Amino acid sequence: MNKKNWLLGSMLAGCILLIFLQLSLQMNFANNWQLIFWQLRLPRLLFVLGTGLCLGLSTLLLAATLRQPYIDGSMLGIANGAELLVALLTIINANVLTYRVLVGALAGVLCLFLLRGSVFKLKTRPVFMIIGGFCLAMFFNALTVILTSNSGWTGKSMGNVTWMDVIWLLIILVGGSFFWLLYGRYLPYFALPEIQTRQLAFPENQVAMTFQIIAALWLGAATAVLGTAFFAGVVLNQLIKELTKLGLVARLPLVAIFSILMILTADTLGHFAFYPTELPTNAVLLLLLTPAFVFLIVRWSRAL
Amino acid sequence: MNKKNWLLGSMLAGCILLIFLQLSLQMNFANNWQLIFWQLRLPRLLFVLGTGLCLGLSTLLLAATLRQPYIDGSMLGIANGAELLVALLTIINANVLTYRVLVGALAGVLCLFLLRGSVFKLKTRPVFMIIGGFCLAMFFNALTVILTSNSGWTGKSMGNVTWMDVIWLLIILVGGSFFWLLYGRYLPYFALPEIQTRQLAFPENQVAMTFQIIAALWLGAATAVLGTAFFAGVVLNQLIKELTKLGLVARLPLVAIFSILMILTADTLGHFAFYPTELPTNAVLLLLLTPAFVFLIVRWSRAL
Amino acid sequence: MHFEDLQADYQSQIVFEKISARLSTGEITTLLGLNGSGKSTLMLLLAGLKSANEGTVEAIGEKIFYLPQKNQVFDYLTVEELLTINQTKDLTRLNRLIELFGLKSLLQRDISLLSGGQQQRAWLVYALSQPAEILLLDEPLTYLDLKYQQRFFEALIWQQQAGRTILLSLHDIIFAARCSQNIWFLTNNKLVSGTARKMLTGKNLVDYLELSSNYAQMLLSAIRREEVYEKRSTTD
Amino acid sequence: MHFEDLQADYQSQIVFEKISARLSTGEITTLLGLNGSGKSTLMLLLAGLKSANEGTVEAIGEKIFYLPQKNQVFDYLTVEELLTINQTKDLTRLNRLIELFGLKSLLQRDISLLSGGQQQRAWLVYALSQPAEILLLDEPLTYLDLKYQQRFFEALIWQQQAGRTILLSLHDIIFAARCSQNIWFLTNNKLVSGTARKMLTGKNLVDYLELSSNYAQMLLSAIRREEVYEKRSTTD
Amino acid sequence: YRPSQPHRQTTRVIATTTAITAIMAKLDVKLVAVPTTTQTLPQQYRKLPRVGNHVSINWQNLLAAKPDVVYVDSELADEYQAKLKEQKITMKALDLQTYPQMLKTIKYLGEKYGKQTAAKKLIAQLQIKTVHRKKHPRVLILMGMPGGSFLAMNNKSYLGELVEKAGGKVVGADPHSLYTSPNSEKIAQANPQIVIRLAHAMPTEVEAAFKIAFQADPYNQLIAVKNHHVYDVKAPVFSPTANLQVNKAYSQIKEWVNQVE
Ligand SMILES: Nc1ncnc2c1ncn2[C@@H]1O[C@H](COP(=O)(O)OP(=O)(O)OP(=O)(O)O)[C@@H](O)[C@H]1O
Ligand SMILES: Nc1ncnc2c1ncn2[C@@H]1O[C@H](COP(=O)(O)OP(=O)(O)OP(=O)(O)O)[C@@H](O)[C@H]1O
Ligand SMILES: [Mg+2]
Ligand SMILES: [Mg+2]
Repeated sequence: MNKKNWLLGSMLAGCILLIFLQLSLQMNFANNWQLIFWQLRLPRLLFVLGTGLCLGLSTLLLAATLRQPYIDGSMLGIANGAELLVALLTIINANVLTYRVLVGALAGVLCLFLLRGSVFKLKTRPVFMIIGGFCLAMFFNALTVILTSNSGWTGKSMGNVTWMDVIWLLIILVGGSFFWLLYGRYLPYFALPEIQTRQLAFPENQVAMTFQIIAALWLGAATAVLGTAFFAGVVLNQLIKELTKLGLVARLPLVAIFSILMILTADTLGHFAFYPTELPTNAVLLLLLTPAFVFLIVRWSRAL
Repeated sequence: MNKKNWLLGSMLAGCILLIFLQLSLQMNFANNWQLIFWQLRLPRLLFVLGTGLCLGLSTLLLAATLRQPYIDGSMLGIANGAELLVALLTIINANVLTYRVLVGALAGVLCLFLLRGSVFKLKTRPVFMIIGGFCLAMFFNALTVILTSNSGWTGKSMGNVTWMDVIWLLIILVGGSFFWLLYGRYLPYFALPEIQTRQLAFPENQVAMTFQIIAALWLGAATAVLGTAFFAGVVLNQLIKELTKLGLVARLPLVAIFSILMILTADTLGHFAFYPTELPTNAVLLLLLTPAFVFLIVRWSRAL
Repeated sequence: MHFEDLQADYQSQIVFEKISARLSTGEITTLLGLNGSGKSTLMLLLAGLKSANEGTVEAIGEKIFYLPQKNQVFDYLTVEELLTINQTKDLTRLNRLIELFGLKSLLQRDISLLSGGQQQRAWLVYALSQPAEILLLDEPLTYLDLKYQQRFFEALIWQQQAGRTILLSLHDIIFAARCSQNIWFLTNNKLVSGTARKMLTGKNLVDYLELSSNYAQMLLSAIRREEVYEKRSTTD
Repeated sequence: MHFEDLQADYQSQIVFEKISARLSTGEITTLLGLNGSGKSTLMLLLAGLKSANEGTVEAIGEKIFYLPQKNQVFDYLTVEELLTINQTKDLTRLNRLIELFGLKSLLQRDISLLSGGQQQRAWLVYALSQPAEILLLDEPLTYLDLKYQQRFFEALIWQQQAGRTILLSLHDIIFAARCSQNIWFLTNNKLVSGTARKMLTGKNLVDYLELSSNYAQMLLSAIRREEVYEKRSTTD
Repeated sequence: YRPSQPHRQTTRVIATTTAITAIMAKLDVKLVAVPTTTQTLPQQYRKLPRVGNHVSINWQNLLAAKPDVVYVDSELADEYQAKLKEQKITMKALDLQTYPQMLKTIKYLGEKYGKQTAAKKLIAQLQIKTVHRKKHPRVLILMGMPGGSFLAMNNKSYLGELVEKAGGKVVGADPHSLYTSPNSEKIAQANPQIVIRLAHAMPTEVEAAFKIAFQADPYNQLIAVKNHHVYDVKAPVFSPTANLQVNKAYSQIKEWVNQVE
């Protein structure tokens, strides 16, 4: 797979370049730069890397286990649910903010169980899953808008990342990975229809649930800081899927690195494009995915 | 089809009840009620009825011609595009406000051609259509939010419908219907895959475009006043589809009347639930569809 | 209808090159070939549903209809709704086809909830009722039970006599021998054609379908017996 | 494995009722029946993929694998990726199957971009390499060319000799006669079973498959000739 | 002349909104950084580092200024809390939603930085006298957004308060929430005698949109329109939340109410 390695390589190179930019741009080395490096740049960078991983892979897991390629956690209401719970708890007790990543992750899992108890039961009717999930998302979104009396765009910025956020994200990433390792070998099974997998000697229900919990944890954790980025997960995954036409496991590293690359780019732009004004990273990410997408469309429609 | 007639009948009855409520609730016959009836209630009611028709049927047409059951104009960016253009032109020249329904309709068509020139070209890859459309929608939405410095929910109300709005909506509805009559008999063809329809003696491309233009006109016109109601079109259509399991043409009247019923309900609630406070009809519609949806899910998951 | 020097590819992977033939008007022709030899691709080209890299297809003034190997629908669609799409004026033919393929009791059923063979019967009636002079049917026997294979055979003969030109792709040589006047063998660099009698030889079966010569002989003798048998049963 | 008084329905539309039979261990059984008689439904029930309204299925300690009539995948999936799913330790068998079904050159290809027959070959290898004692194969010959129908026959015999129990649903009576020890005829209120020799009679074909008696006779004589022919070719 | 200072201010203070900055200027509190804004800031702060605005903080500049306390808008306080806490910086939300809240805030800041005198003086300057009337002219207050939509403000909003103090009665709005979608029926029935139309942003465009909307029913039927008592207002004198220009705004409103009575 030459093309795959080439893609991986160039995306990695892009990431490294962006990491360098993130750490060095607009850095004034005269004036207590250590503080800024250790307290602002480094935690932010680490969180952005983690967020990329979370966003890309949570979508991969959800889409695979649900056998719905065009679904991600934002469309199922998991992201909005996490946002809502963080907002709600903060109003009750402002100290919650310190643990927002943990709260977001748990809220994500809560939403997941809500979904599993309702729409996921209609596996045979995927349309309901999509519609039901989106309704839930819009519902949570409306509540958040009412609760915070703002548009949901403002104020979410990666600039607010604390070391506490980074540590919790790391814990949740490592925890999730552990369970992934446990069941990872079953992931490719989900390319088959259920009538096939039900006959294979593996506990499909349990495996699917585990993967979905990992996905919800990761997405919720990332969302608590990033805010909801509608459809970003699907776009990231499907671009890689259609560009490489690789199977589930084969495209896993590509999805991960591409998500990291895009969020790094979004955050770097959000941070420095109108310096000193910050733009919300999730908004920039969406704006960024549009042209990326248009570019690819043009390329592809020529190739057809 | 006993069930179908029963459904139709009960929904019609619901509509009539709601029309009566809309016109009579909170009506103070002591105080210039003629003005309120003729200048406020009646145009509003007529516009709501037209909006229901537009929302339900535009989705039916788009979904059919694109062979994508889970797509509606809001997901393709047509609704947000109409909203954006109305907002933009109003800022440039406030007179546009008088003709917002016309402007919305034209903006819808503009968006459609934008889509047809880009994402629709990738017919063979439906995922791109969904993703591309949604990216566009989010893009337009972000621009509108920035432009109007609000969240998009506030301020949109069916309460400020003018007779001018009603007349334009009527013109657009009648104009669209004319073209529909011209090509209506081809609508069921779209239940077949393209490899089949390309062999039938009918100008598929032209028919599909005409239907899509009708859909864009209608959706844009309705959106100019209602605002975007994400996913409402899909929910309305899919609920009827899955509830009745009827084909395209057979469920057409059901979709129309159900959409009218739901928007009437939403507007009646928005208007009178917290009278004199108005709730935005599009927000109420979404909140309304969630429980309606949950109710149906519960019913269905028991039946499985 | 005829074509010359056709070449087709997928993502510049060539399927076949420089193949030429003429489809005899008013006759039944069967296209035989190994899996992946390009039968479906050739039919797509002939129906104008895929464009050829090179070569030309000429079918002046003749309407062509192609029924794919696998069929699906995009909405709830009853058998009746399917059959009213692009309905011809020839209601007699349609009704006789419905009768022949036993669709009467299935008309109100949703296509995607039928059994494999029931679905295929609906698609066959749909295809045969199309107002096209040339029919290209890709593996029409798929999922059909023997009873309806026989009915399909009857429909073919009837349609041929009504003046239609039919190209079938099949893997059932006995059926091919029974129904078709002409046989085409397709491989990735050759298309050889001729009358059924001339083409169905042991050598051809071995060369083009890669059968063992034993198996080829057995099939041929079955064909011969069937011919004898049919003659006898018609003279009875 | 055996079942008793089975009844199945879809939306309370009964498919069959009160049918019972025993699947002979280590033998090949062919399930014959008209389109819509419930062959696929019966297989779903036996594999535990659909629950019966009434009746019981007993298969103590035996793993069952069902290969549906129509198969699809939910992602890009190469043939190789498909075959590594649930891979058994029995790599020898897998490799021999890959060889037998000519999949070597297709291993890196995406399944959904293969021709109908190529796809079916991949699914057959997938099914045959499953670690199950009992295989239920629903119309396995679909889309296969004659060469690979022959290969499939070889694989069946090999697998039977390796001790597996196999239930096929087919519409090809000659193939059924060639490969199976037992025949089941399914209609919506009856399942009759017996050895192939006993079951393949003109009367049964007419009664259960609704063939004309002429056609039934012709098929039976073809089967008889083939038997004679095979004996001769083995004694050759 | 500079007011006498009892002791030197030692805490390093940052303001993140223009309204807070304006108050700080009047109190002569020393700031170490100010918000990034297009509006003109008080003379003495113009050379200070900019730390973004209340919606988007520039953390680098903020940390570099080494603040002890950061004043933010009460609406958007939460987002910054965790980060400031981790840096051991005090964050304080200042409420300027309404007129009395603003006075409280000024008093609080005066005490906090030993500028009681200045605070008292400022508060005295900002005093407005309630007008008592027998008849309360009905006033409708609308806030227009670019793009043509607008909201009705109630009597608890900053402008609503001023109107009621001036002896007017705010009509056509929901008493329970500061801004709501206008209910045209309610407005038609209330039939306001005065309409005040505030531009939230882009005043020229919003004014033009208001004009068009007021040509349609029910607005063109209102007494206020027939008698030409419709007024377009904008920043810096008028704004959705309280600011130091309250006197100007109030006397203007009083004048309008007087006309009707
Ligand atoms: N969409 C596609 N993309 C890439 N390759 C394809 C595609 N469709 C078919 N092919 C390849 O083209 C060749 C011819 O395929 P085609 O479907 O025409 O064969 P066929 O003769 O109809 O086979 P079968 O008897 O199995 O139906 C095969 O090698 C197949 O793998
Ligand atoms: N999902 C379904 N919903 C409703 N009815 C169904 C469904 N699947 C099958 N049926 C009906 O049940 C009956 C048996 O179907 P089944 O698929 O088992 O038949 P079969 O014997 O396998 O036929 P074939 O030879 O055509 O494959 C048929 O009448 C069919 O129409
Ligand atoms: Mg083929
Ligand atoms: Mg079957």
